[in-house]
Amino acid sequence: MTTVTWTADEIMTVTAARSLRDRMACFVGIGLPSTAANVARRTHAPGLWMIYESGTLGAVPDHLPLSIGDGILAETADTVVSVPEVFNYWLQPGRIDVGFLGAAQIDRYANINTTVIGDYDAPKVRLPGAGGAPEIAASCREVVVIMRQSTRAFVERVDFVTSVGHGAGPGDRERLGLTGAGPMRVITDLGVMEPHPETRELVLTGVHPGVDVAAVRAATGWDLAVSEDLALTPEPTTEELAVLRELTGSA
Amino acid sequence: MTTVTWTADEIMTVTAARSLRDRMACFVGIGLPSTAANVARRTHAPGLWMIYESGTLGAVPDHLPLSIGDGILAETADTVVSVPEVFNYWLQPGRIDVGFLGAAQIDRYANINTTVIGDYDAPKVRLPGAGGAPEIAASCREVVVIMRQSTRAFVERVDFVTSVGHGAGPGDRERLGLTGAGPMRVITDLGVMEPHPETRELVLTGVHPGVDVAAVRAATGWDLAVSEDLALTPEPTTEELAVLRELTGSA
Amino acid sequence: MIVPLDEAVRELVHDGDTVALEGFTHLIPVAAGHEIIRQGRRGLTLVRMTPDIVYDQLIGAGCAAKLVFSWGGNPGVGSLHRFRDAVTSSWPVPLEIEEHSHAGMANRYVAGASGLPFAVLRGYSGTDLVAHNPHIKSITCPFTGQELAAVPALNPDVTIVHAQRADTDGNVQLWGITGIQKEAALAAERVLVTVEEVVDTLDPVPGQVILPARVVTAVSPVPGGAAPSYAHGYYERDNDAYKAWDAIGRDRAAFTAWLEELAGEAPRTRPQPAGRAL
Amino acid sequence: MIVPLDEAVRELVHDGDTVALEGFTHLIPVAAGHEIIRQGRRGLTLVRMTPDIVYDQLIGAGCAAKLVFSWGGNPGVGSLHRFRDAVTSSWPVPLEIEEHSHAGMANRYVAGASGLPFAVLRGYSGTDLVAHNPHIKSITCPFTGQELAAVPALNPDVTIVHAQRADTDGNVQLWGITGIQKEAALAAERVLVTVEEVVDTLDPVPGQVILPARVVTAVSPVPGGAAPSYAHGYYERDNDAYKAWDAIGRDRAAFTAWLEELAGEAPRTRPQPAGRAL
Repeated sequence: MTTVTWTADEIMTVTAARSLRDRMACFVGIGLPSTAANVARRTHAPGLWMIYESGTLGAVPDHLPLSIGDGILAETADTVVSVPEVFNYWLQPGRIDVGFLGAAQIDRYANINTTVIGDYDAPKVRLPGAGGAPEIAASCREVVVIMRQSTRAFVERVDFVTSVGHGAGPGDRERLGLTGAGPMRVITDLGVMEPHPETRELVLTGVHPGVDVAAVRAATGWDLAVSEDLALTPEPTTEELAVLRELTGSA
Repeated sequence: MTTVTWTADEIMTVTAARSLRDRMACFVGIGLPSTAANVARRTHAPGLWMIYESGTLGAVPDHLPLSIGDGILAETADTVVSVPEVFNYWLQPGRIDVGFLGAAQIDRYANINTTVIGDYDAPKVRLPGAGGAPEIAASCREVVVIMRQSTRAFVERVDFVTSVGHGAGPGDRERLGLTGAGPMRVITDLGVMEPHPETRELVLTGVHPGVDVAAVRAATGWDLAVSEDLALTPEPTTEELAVLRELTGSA
Repeated sequence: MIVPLDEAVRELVHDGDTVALEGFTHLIPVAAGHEIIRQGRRGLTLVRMTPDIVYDQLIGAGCAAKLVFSWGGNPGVGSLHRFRDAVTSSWPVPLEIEEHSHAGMANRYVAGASGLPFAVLRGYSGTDLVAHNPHIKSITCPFTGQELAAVPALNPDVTIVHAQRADTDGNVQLWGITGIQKEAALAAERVLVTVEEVVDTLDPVPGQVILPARVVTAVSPVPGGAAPSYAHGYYERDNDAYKAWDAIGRDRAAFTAWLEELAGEAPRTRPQPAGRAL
Repeated sequence: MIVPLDEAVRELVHDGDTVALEGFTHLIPVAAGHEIIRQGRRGLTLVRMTPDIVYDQLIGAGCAAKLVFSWGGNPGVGSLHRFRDAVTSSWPVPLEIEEHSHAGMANRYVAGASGLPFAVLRGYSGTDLVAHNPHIKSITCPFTGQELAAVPALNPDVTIVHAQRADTDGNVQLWGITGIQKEAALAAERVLVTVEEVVDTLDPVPGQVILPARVVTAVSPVPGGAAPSYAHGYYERDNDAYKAWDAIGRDRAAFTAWLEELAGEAPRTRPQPAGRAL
């Protein structure tokens, strides 16, 4: 029996990949989401239909794209549409099953900040901004968030709501007219959080092997609730790791 | 010296063709407008840029298209765009110099009816309807109307305003937010009418050779004003007739 | 995904549905329209920017309760006599009409494809269409105060289009004049595409529109299925058929005979001889 | 129509103009941006969905008074340090910002291209963008009563894009990822297109976007003009240049040295060596 070793980032990416089911339509952001989606397509979800906001529909890149507008996406896509079309004809009507997002900050209700740390008019850190995220968070049937966990990133209330998660709790998405279900999983290097079905507050529902619940709570800026039914993330398989490392060039 | 003979329809078409200047962008309807535009392109306006509502931009058909969606248009166009694009990106912003329209009825203020003769809910004659005309009449920089003249067609007030000409007189187009100048020439088998600069009422400004002013007024359902400066339409040239007859197959 | 036309129509088109058959002069899904007649659908709300002879046939056959359109005629020939007869004499059944301009219809499909409840355009202003169509309203720009027209989204229960090719997965490719087909398909609940041929791989073609398989409900191979209209790269428009329709459509008895002949034809064998091959 | 880049920028880009340089990762008009820096334009309102290193350079050079955008970063690398420095420390000049989402920006261009004063979308709802941007309002659907977002049309004084080819008449052809270029060009008062090459005839290419000559003000041949981004079919993205920018942009002195070097370069000779040919 061989011992498989893996990093925290690797189990995060693999766990995110496993959130995708075969033949789903997935709106993919660059970075961790793109890596996870490409791992999924090469393992259990060969029919995953990836959409990048640059307008490539159904791309099957043979390497990890370097940006959301990489040439390999256009070359391998079922079709390439304009940016207005990808947002208006594909995202907005709710045709996309899952949106994959990253974040600089996320809060108790899975609201997402990618705009500023600190005050908007005198920011401590100026972040890139919204990009496609507000409408991905609004209109995809569900959203998966991938990000590393720390008290800096997991805060009671985000400094700026770039993309709405579950607002201030139950009924907020409906009140705001957001058609998708919002963030249904937040996957980090420590574990997995999901919104409580009633309170919509993020609850720790899974930890990765070797991670202590106390460590996850310590890396969270609010009093993180823990599911009674806490799962232990299955370890990455040899195949998943091989695929991931080939993609990222860390084999 | 040869005697050139021509029909009333031929001088109507040739006169309409002469309304187009070289390099104009022209929104072309099928039938008489298309024939006139194609005559112009083969005579004095080789750089005429013809747009058909099917989405072909800059088509240079080698024969008269049979419909606004004829294959020859797509094959020879600078580019083919979708129907929403031709209306939204090309017509609506006022990029088109001249719109060529036909009509079943036209009135004193050059309002156009292509919908019904008689009452809308119990029509005497049901016509094809609006098509692209209301927005062509609204948004082209100017409009040229081509139709045969008779008291049935030239009426005091159209039974149905499908496309607005000059409304009920001065200021109406501005009040309605119509960005183009509206119908600036109405060309018939008898002569040419243009809106009076102040009253906006159609005035007879030209007659074709051999046509009596009284005959034009008799073929008009209102008391048609006649310009003090009445022009006599120059006869079709041999070249114009040759081109027209080759196009229509009546050579 | 790849199913015979009669089966596709049986499953996807129901009595009372809102059905759009689109194709702007080019690629008109005529064979699918004939199959709807053959299967005797009733009470349809038929939608089409440019209803021409196949809509005249559907209306004459009594399939439609309502027509939503912007220009109805036999292009290059004249009027649609079955349409006129239905509007003015309720034969064979009354036909309610809702009419728009092309710009209005195109934007209604765009809104439908975009998941928006309405579209905004510079249109209709000053026309009598507004008074006769409750689906044309005005809206004020919240930035400039300008008044513009608003039309509601069009979301057919079924959109039917004809295309040159599909692959075996159901990805559809059409080119030449592509009209409003993409928006009409994306706006619909269900999408049926008849195609000239099913191929293994869709070689890219300049000017192509691709409808990805996931927005296509069924593909039916129907070579010649757009005749007497044309299929760019496959066959030309049969102008004689358009002219010949005038005499048939003009006369109730001649039309009824045409209808009986259509009913007697096998649904999937008929389309093949149609079209003048290139 | 076909003019050298320095002449085109001199004639078309004026101090205080609203200028959009578009290209979504692909075909970024970098050489044109450098020429604007070289000519010392000031007080520009720079517009771009995804400001990246060429915008960092324009901002660091002091060309911009305002930035209208939806995502600003060095893609795959990190932050734009000149942008951050301008926003947080007003160096070298203060920079006003107006930020949107991609969907909002895309629809602003669509409205601009369509001659409409505003666009409607499902967007921004519940976000803090609304409170910080007076150009996001709500609008009520006149048919359903639904609340939606409205954004004003974007109509730049000048839009600059880079394309693969133009013909001698000034018709422009681009393909691969075509992004927002068509709408950005159609929305503008003036349009400058830099191209890899000018050819006699534009052979059709699948997926092409054509900008007809009549919406193009000037075409400037600038081979390699999109580097370090890429030109589909011509050269690849120079990822090392993106990474190398991080160190330069991070440091005011290093940036100032870069700027001096740029100023010393001849405007039309520089672009050629850029880009890694395919």
